[in-house]
Amino acid sequence: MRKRLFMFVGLAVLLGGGQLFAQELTLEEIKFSFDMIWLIFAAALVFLMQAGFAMVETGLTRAKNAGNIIMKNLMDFSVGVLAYWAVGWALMYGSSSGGLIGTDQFFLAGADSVIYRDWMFQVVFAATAATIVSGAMAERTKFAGYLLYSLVISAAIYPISGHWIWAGGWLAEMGFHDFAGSTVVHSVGGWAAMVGAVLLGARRGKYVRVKGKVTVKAFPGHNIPLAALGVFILWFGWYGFNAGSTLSGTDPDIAWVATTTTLSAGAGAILAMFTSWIWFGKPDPSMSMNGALAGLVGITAGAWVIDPLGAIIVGAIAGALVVLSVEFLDKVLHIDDPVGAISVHGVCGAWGTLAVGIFGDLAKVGSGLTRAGQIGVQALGIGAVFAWVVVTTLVLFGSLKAVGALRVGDTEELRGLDISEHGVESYSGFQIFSNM
Amino acid sequence: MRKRLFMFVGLAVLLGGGQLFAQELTLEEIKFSFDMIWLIFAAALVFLMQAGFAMVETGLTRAKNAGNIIMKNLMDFSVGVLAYWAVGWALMYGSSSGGLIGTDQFFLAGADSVIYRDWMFQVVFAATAATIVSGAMAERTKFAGYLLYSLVISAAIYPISGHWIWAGGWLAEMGFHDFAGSTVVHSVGGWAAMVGAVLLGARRGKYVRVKGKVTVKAFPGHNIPLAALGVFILWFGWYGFNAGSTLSGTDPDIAWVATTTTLSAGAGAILAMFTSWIWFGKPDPSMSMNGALAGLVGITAGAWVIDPLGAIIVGAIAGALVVLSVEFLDKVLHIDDPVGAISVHGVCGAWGTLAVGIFGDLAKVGSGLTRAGQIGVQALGIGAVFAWVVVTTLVLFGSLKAVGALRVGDTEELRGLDISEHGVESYSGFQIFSNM
Amino acid sequence: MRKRLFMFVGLAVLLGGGQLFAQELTLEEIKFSFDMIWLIFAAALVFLMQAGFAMVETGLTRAKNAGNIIMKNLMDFSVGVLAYWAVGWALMYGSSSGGLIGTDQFFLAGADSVIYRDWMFQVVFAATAATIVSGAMAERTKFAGYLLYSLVISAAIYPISGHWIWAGGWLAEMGFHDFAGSTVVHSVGGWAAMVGAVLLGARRGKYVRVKGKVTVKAFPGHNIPLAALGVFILWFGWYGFNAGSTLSGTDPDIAWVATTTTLSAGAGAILAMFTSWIWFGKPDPSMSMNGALAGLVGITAGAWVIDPLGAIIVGAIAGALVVLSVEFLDKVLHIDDPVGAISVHGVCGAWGTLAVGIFGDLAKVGSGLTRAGQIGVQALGIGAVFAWVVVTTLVLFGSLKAVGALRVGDTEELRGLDISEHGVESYSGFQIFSNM
Amino acid sequence: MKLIVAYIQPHKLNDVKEELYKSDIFKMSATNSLGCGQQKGYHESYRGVDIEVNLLKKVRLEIAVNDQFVQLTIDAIIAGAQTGEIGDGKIFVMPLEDVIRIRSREKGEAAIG
Amino acid sequence: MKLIVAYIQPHKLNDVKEELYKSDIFKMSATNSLGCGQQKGYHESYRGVDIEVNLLKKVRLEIAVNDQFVQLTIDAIIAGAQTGEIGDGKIFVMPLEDVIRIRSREKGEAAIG
Amino acid sequence: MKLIVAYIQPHKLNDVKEELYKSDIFKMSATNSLGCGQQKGYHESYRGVDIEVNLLKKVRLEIAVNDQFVQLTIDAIIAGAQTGEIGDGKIFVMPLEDVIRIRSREKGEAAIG
Ligand SMILES: Nc1ncnc2c1ncn2[C@@H]1O[C@H](COP(=O)(O)OP(=O)(O)O)[C@@H](O)[C@H]1O
Ligand SMILES: Nc1ncnc2c1ncn2[C@@H]1O[C@H](COP(=O)(O)OP(=O)(O)O)[C@@H](O)[C@H]1O
Ligand SMILES: Nc1ncnc2c1ncn2[C@@H]1O[C@H](COP(=O)(O)OP(=O)(O)O)[C@@H](O)[C@H]1O
Repeated sequence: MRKRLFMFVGLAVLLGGGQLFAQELTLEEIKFSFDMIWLIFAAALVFLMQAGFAMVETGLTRAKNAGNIIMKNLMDFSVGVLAYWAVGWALMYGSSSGGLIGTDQFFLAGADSVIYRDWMFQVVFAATAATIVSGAMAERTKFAGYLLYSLVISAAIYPISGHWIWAGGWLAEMGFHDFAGSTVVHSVGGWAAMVGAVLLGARRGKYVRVKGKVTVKAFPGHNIPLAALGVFILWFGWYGFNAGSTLSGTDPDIAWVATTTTLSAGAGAILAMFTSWIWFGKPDPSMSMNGALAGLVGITAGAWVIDPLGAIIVGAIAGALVVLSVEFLDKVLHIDDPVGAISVHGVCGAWGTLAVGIFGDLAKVGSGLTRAGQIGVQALGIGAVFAWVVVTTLVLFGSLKAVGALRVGDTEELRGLDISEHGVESYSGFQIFSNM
Repeated sequence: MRKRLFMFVGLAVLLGGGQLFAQELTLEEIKFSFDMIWLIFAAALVFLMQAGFAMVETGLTRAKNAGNIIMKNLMDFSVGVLAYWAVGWALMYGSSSGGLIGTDQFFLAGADSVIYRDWMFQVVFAATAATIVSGAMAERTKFAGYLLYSLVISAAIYPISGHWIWAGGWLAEMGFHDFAGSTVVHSVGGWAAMVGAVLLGARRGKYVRVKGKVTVKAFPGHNIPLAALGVFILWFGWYGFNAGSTLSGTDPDIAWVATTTTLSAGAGAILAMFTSWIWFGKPDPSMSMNGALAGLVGITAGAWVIDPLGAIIVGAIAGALVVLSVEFLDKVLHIDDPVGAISVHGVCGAWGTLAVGIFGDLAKVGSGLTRAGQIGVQALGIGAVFAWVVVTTLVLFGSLKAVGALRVGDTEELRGLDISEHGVESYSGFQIFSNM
Repeated sequence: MRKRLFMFVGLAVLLGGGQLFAQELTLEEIKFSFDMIWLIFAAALVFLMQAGFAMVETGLTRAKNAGNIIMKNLMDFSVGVLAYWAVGWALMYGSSSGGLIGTDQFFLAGADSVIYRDWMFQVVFAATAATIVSGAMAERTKFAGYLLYSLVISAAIYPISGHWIWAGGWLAEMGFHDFAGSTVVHSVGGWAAMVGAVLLGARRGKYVRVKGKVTVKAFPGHNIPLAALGVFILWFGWYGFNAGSTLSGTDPDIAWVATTTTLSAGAGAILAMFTSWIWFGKPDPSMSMNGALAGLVGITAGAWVIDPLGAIIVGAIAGALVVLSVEFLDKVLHIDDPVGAISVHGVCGAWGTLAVGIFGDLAKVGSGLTRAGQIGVQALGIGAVFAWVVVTTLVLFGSLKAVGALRVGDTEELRGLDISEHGVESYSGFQIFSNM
Repeated sequence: MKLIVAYIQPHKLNDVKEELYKSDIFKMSATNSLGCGQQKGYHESYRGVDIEVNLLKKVRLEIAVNDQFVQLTIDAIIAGAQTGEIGDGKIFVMPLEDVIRIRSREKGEAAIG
Repeated sequence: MKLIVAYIQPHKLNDVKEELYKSDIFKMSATNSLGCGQQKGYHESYRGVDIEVNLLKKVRLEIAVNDQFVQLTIDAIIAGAQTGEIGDGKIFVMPLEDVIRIRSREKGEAAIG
Repeated sequence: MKLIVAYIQPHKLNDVKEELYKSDIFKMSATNSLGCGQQKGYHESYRGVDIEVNLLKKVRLEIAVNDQFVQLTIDAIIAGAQTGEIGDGKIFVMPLEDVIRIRSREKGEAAIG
């Protein structure tokens, strides 16, 4: 019978002079305990990033769609954990078939405490990839379609490319290095977001064609403080995301990883701020926030192999890049990404992956490749994952579109998804100009 | 003199070749250190659940009472920690008198670092039980009365039934199993919430009797994004709540507990969503959030003895149950619970406790009972705690009501408790239809 | 090549019977690992306090300046980490020149994993000191000026007085004790805030002189729930701030520190509530929140040497003190501090530092001083840091003021800094009376 | 036809609506408003500082009615909103020249209801 | 001069503005409003309870125009807001005695545009 | 009696209130409003995209006054709100047929103040 009499046990131990443990606790168990609490702690932090994403996406879109965004973030995680439990983990970490795909451990069959620990740490990464997409597809996607998408990315799209890189698959074999997932997690989410945004089309009124010339309009986010809170929460979670990816509670490089993560994020925020200041005349809050995230995404691949100064450079470039990318997608390509997810996660994820080749300590990377070779392999990995995600999500979102399950109708969009998809309002009682 | 010269110490150690520690650190100290950092870490996470409750309750009620809800959440914790320090801990974990009540260690007398550690981990559980109630009694309770209630539940009601189960009391002796507190914490809060809500009566205008027929009205929550943030924070805190309840940083089952917790929550959210979808025609955000919480509450008792598949089933049932229960309390019993606290914590807490008997691995439970026997003991425990809480809170809230300290007047309620009880507004400057 | 094949390694270990680790993991590495994960975990929690400050400050000011406050909080951290990496750490923890200033390790030159760990833990403290100021200077400071200020405080002002106390400098030598930074962090921020607020002058319309008599007006905060969330997040972060300041994951006093921190915060909230209740007739939410923070700041210096009962007294006095101090600054001195930062961090920081002398266990303090002597040294330290910060920030803010970089123009202030400094609105679509 | 504008206490809106319903007046529009009147009102305080609440929250009702309904409407509003205390509000009656129903382009008295 | 007050569906505001622009009417003021009308409307539900949404969100437009513009304005509003469904809204026309431009103290017809 | 409606810049509300107080006009009601006028105004930008802020924030004042107060009121508003820049706002004067004080059922001129 399990009682919560832990204190007595504790006391007994103290009195018993340690003999108890000398018998009980071996060095391997100590090592195991470090890894356990470190990874579960880190997993909890990465879990909280769901809240971060939810707040960022809610804050940067309009009030009339807030409840819908929230629902998407809640349900992509909920659907995702079941999918990753049933199928995703097996495809990612099951015994490899030719370095392409995992083939066993469906429903976590045969799992022991090590597998549960690793599953717990991995599932929150899978959910991160999935949730990135909701931001780019915000304010116009059908809820049911989104649920289906969540299922597929968590069960198959993310795990398979993840297998190539993190489970000893073909890219790993070639020496591709992605420490905590600039490509595995962020680019996968970012490219899926891009395909989704393109197939959906822009929000009504975003790009207005007047006499052959397209005018770009802004739909300002309705709650900047909430978005900022989300950014801080994401940054916090990133200490689990990156430092946890040492995968070991005894790795002395935990501190190194935390340091490079911090510096890159700071540099990203600063550079994005200055870029927006120079470009638009004022330091833009939401761009600066995107910059911090860009710095975080950028250093994710190389947090362990890039040194602090390198991290600052990587972050700074990511910070500038994210502003340029947002501008380019919006003003030139007219791809409507309400929160900048494609730029933050797709583009800066790719940049960070490449940066491993450019700035990484090759000895630590340990692939045996030359610098040029490493850069080449990194580029190959970026390209392979891009291709994989674009093709699969084209099929996925394309099918949804074909059966009319992708985009809500015009009136639904104008009224807001909260009312049309969920029959509720998110800010009941507040006077809001919901038509804007 | 204590200086913050830790780095030099660290360096010395590295240079000193470990000799220093070989002398210093015994295996028992290692075990102790694991438990210490794990439990304090977990306690911090459980503490943050206070923020989660505050946000959920604020978000799901009306803007004109937001500051009042906040105050209740802040003060029930503040009052609760002092009460649990002075009296609560002693009644719960002091030397047992007949398995009914603890009798010493008032004011933590004689505490050592083990006791401080355990107090720290326990006090946040006590505060969780206390804070559950504020949601169900929201928007109409007198602030002073609520303060008194906080004192009593943290000092006596919660600790005494807690003693029966977690401190080797009579229920523990019988083989009752409640791993992290579906009954000890959540049901206690839920049943107290029920008694409070019944004695208070419904919010003005909630149930309108027209020609003998009662029409139920909805008072939509004023800030769904904030409520959602609260749910994510609660979920995050639950990793401390459940995984921390291994009470040991070296328990390999930490990962198991985290896994079952995650899966149950996901299943709960999904089932609540579908239930609301089928029933009301649209997937309801606040019900889906309640579903995630229901899944978490449901698995809390059995997180350690139920396997992942079982956890999904427990969570799924909790998710459906919470919707039915909310409907039943509202539409049939006309008990006005603005945030669904009775259903989430009381009803799903009971369900989760029962589920231990149904799905639990009896070997792990270790009570030596048969399955039927275990189910019986679980049911007995549910009933005993229900009776204890209902009787004591009837006395408590009944007395407050008798002296007129329970419910604010009609005008106060209409104006909102922020103005009438605290003389402030929570959203100064915003135009809000506060009359609705 | 680093693969994420951690689970196989784990399995190998389990099968390998521990031999692997017996060879690998020495006791010193175990100690090191405890310290590493504890400090990095604590650092992450302290990082999250940035979110807490951002929310408190945003919530307690007006909607038209919300984005600006957010930007200040994001950028003071971002600028601060780079500054503390390049210069701050060196001045604080570099080899001491006469106990006055550190002189090497610029740009973290020569850092190993111990230094990275310690830097990570220290940088979040530096950022805390920096960010305190933004609240007191809210709603009227020029953004560019604030950026410059952030740079200077993180690079020089904070590190130098920090060196005196935490790096074996002259105050440390004298036996001054400040466990986690009531003076080192909070008072530094608080006094800088005071100088900033005085040099800036009050917000337009705050103190209206009618016929020689000054009428004090209130500008109510626009989002009390967000402010409350911030307070809970800060409290959560404080477990990293204080308990982490044991600087060791094997210190049995971790629990003691967490306990005193909890009790002091609770007592602070309660006393501030009652003080405001008695004084203003109603229990004021924002004052009660300030009270919790006051209790936390107050116990920060003595969390390790003051016992639980002492902690309650320290917190209670801080809670009352913060209300009196806010009143005194506002109604008598007419210093306009929108969020109470000077009172919470400056005044209660000083109180907490003094309380070490009054209530601290002298044996644990270990300075060898008598009680009177300890009180004297604590007072001396408070005075020295006060003088240092006041002089340096007078120069800093004075110069900014002289070149017109300190305060925005009247129209900018009336319109709100979101529009005038950043060209955006924070609550787009909401109807807000922004003129109030 | 007249346009009746009434400022009432926010928490009286439901009562006023009910009274109007009883008089078969179902159409109206409501807006939030801040009012300055005789009611110097309750004092709010924030962090111990009195807030000069000289702009109090009111609900502004706008009701277009045919002439024979004017008195009925006024009576209903008074029935619902009157407490006898300062701050109960005011009713303004203004001439209304024309009403058009957007849906049907109906005009005048037919369009009002 | 007339003051035209129109209640329209919120999501029709942009269309109405465009139609008004086409008729060279550039000046107007808009407010949020809650309307009670024939439209018993769509039902919202919250946690399974139907919300009696008898106060629906509307936008209230106020446009001061010279007499010769009245019909034009009405037509433009109808063009932009009419869907033929209940809830399209109402237009009220009221007499306007004077207009003053604060900036220049101009009065009357000259000040309106 | 007249109903005076004025659109002013939000940050001029306090100045206008003070000027009105000086002229012994203490009663008024204020609402938020979005205005479309000559002021094409400052440009906001969000994430680098110019926001076509053609609906600018204004405060709408409504003041019911007896005839002899009309000019005084107008002057006070102008005194408080005028800067000479585009966007200062407009004042509309409308006929007011009756006023009723809800509290006392007083009518007409007696009820206005
Ligand atoms: N002359 C007026 N012009 C515009 N609004 C007015 C006027 N007089 C009163 N009001 C509105 O009516 C509300 C109630 O007025 P008040 O004088 O407080 O009530 P009472 O007449 O019952 O004393 C005010 O807050 C204001 O919104
Ligand atoms: N008599 C009235 N007085 C004031 N507002 C009205 C009146 N009639 C309609 N309205 C406003 O116009 C809106 C649309 O009216 P409604 O009757 O639903 O439209 P329709 O005439 O197309 O059926 C209402 O929601 C309300 O805001
Ligand atoms: N004809 C009108 N009808 C309704 N509102 C108007 C009209 N003209 C101006 N307004 C209101 O007055 C505000 C100020 O008008 P604007 O033309 O910008 O000022 P100015 O006359 O000083 O140039 C507008 O934003 C709008 O709210």
